[in-house]
Amino acid sequence: MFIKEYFKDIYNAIKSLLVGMKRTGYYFTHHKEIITQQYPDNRLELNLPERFRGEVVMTHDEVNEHACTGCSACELACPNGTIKIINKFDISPEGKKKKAIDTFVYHLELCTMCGLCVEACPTNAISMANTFEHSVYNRGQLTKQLNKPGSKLRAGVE
Amino acid sequence: MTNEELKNLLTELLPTAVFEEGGEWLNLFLEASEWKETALKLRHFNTMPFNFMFCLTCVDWKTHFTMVYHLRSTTTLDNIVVKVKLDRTNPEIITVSDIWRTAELLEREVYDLFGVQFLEHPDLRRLLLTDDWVGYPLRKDYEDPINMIKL
Amino acid sequence: MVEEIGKTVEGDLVINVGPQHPATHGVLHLVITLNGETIKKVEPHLGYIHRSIEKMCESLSYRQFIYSTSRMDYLSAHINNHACALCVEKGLQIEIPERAQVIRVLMDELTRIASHELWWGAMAMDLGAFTPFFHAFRERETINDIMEETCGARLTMNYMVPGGVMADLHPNFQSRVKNFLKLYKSKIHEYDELVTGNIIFQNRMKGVGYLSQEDVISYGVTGPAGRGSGVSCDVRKLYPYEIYNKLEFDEVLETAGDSFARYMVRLREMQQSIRIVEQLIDNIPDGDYQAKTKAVLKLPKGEFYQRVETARGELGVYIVSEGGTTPYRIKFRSPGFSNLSALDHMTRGGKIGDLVASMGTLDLVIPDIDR
Amino acid sequence: MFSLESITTLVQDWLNKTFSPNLALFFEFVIVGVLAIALFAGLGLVLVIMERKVAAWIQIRLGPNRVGPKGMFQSLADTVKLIMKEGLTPDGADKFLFNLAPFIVMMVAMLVLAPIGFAKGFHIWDINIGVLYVSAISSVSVIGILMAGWASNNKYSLLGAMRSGAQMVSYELSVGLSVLSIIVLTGSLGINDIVLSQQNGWWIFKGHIPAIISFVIFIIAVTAETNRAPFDLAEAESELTAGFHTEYSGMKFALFFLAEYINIFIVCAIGATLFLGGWMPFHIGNWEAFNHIMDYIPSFLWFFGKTFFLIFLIMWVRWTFPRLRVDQLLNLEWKYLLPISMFNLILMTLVAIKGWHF
Repeated sequence: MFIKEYFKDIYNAIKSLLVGMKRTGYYFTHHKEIITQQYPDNRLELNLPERFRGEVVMTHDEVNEHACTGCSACELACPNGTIKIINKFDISPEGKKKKAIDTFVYHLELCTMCGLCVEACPTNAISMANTFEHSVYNRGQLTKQLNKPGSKLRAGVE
Repeated sequence: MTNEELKNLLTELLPTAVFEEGGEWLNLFLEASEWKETALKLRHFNTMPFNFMFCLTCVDWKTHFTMVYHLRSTTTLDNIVVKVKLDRTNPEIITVSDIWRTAELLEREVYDLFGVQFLEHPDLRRLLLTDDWVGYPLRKDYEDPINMIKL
Repeated sequence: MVEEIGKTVEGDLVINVGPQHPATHGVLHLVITLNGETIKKVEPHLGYIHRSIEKMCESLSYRQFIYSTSRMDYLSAHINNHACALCVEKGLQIEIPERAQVIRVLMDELTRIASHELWWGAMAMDLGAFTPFFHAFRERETINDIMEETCGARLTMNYMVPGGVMADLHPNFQSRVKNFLKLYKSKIHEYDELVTGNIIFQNRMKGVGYLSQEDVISYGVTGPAGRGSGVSCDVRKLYPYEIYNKLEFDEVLETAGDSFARYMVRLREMQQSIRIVEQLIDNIPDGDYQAKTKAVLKLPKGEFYQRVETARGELGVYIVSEGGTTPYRIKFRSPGFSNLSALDHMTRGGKIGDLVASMGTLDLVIPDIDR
Repeated sequence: MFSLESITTLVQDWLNKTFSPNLALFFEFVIVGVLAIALFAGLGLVLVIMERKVAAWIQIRLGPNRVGPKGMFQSLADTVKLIMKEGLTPDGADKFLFNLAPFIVMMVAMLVLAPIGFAKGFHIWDINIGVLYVSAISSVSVIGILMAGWASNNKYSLLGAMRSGAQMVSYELSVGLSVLSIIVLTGSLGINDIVLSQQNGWWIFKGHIPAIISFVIFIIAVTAETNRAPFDLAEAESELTAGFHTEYSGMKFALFFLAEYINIFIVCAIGATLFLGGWMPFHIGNWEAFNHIMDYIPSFLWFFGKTFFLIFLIMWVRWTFPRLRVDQLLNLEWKYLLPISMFNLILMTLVAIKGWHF
């Protein structure tokens, strides 16, 4: 009885091992199953989903106008202090003082890409871009100004 | 079982205990001196042994500490919360790590972050912070100018 | 450190496993006392990735603090966020639209599958088989792609907000999930061929890291690790939240209490998650994906506790509110912390290889332990 | 027909004609040494890239594919990197032993190369106790590993070395017994004799079931002896980080790494010689025409083909199975392999006496 068990054990053991080797042997011979992507080479055909949160950007239209009123809702919504809005006062043609943004400072190095600022924005001025190659040689380059120089508030956005 | 029924049952077991309802679960207020005795009673309660401690923590109320023990009975699935008020200047309470083994690490964590002394704890050392850390970070008056947390 | 352990005797070998060690999956530091190859004592030293999330949350608003919980148990980030969102909703007493509930549960279960996939590969790697890791990632990547498309991130999604979810499902969501289900089902037999049935693997797992029912309860072990010892501790069944009480699924229980039982629980749990996803994927109700909430959330004075079942066990969120916009005190009862406390008990008397097997089946995620 | 034998005799004749016998012998030494080192370097490069490609394809990856055509020069780049790296010696280490250990392991691997017949008439040293010599010398490499583990002054290394010691001592037995079962058939320990005895068919086909059993045992045992997964307990990555070579870096680490691959090559060469006929082409009994066609394939191709087939088998096993635990490893040897191979040896003796083999 003992001998029978002993050989049965060996038989089952070898069988289980061969099953595993058959599986890996299958993948060894079937190169179509390979799923590796050749990353830097496939940059051109790399399609990230449009919702991918890579960094915060401010959308500017072709006449260099944006929709940011400087309400600092995003600054308040941000959990890490990533966004700093510096406001200035524009003089409108009628002679009224009007609040507008001077600099929209964005610290990419602090950002956790949570998307709360985009949610909070009442005018959809900022959005998440799907860039992801953020590495730079100097940490200072990660602090960005999001409003382009010379840009101004789009008319009609309050 | 509703909190009302639970309260009636537990009043028989612990005639001197102070209960508070209204929250999600039945709260049980105790003095630090009677905690161990009560803990043993709760753990070996016949109809529903509260054998599963799923949370142990401490709250700093600026004037005092409150140890909060969340207990559950795996037989009847009832939950109770035991709260023990501690003195803030010299927080001391008896350990329950021999009753619920999970409390050993949890108490070490509370000791680490609040500075509550657990008497008779087998191995009361700092757990998360380094051994030479000064102060107890989760206390409300803790200030650390280098590692600022407040924004 | 060595002198403080106290119980070591002359001639014992004290080894630091970690903080950098291939088997600890992160920065867990275990001081193990050995007698030859036999383990006498295992002592965890934590805090290498302690980021004081609890303290940090005290200064963040109820909308903001959710994102930080993705960084706790990063493998089930969705479920952590879900727990926080549920706890805040409990305080606010708001009803969540049914569509949001279904989306949340779908995402939870996909996260659970992804987490178990990673665990499966990583555990096999701990035992010395490298191939399953890559095979597991094939399926896991499909889930990650689905997540990326709908939530915008692969790992730390921050998709749950108080009141629902941040954005509606992506139009491709249903078809991609169905593709995933098809892929998963065509590959499911490989899990058994490569690992489960393997004689070496079974010998490594069976009878190793035994936890009795009493131990499980006393150590507060939850999740698949607890269910492997026959203790019913699935929060989805015991204290159903969202729509779990309307769904058909089984709580997976094994009674052996060893590493192999825990392994089987996780494998079978993946099937149950697949079952839930299959039930829901064609029945996503129409409607809002987010309830109307105020811009600034204020929880009433009181205490709120919400627990959910993550891939590793019971996650509890305990919020003490003073009525302000930020929590007065917040405590995360993380499953990994309690599970880790049982490690010493499990591994005493075993070999070094058993420590690795036990650790593998506890599925420790270190940021979850340290928080 | 192309043969290496003619080249070797040509070189030897020329040397003996031009120089005095002593000088000729010296030059032969030099030539052999250079060839051996060149073979080592070449094998290291080829085997590393082969291992990585096999692993990658099994793991549904592409593997190295950037350096050179299809990544074939990857191991060359790795070598350059390893040479450039600083060879650290830990502070508390026994410096002499620490630096000596990789060379011992390497030298052992080189010594074992001597009696192997690479092609027809292409030996370094056709000693009449070839197999005995191989099994004697190859067990010395454990000293190098023990030395490395002890001298590193690292607990992981020490544990790895101790494991390795226990493992080698046990598995030596099975290797010896399974080799013996072929020796019983051939009646000679000389490698050349063993190869020539397979003139009319390889032993794995001629020797009935006992030969197949001893072949399987041989493969398992040599995998264990060369510290390869699933028996790589000496370096068990997830348990002992890197085992006995935890503290080694740069070229000293590379020597261990190289020695591992050379050892694999050598044990596979021995396996190919004993069971698959070494450089002997595939012959079937008296099928003269068929045998003659087979003879047209050069003998060194036969030898390397068989050896690399066995190496591939060992790699395939490595990338499929999990690792054994240390007590299970010893159980496997003492409870399964040793009894079976002893019984197998008796069976084989019976076969040899009765002349049941073909």
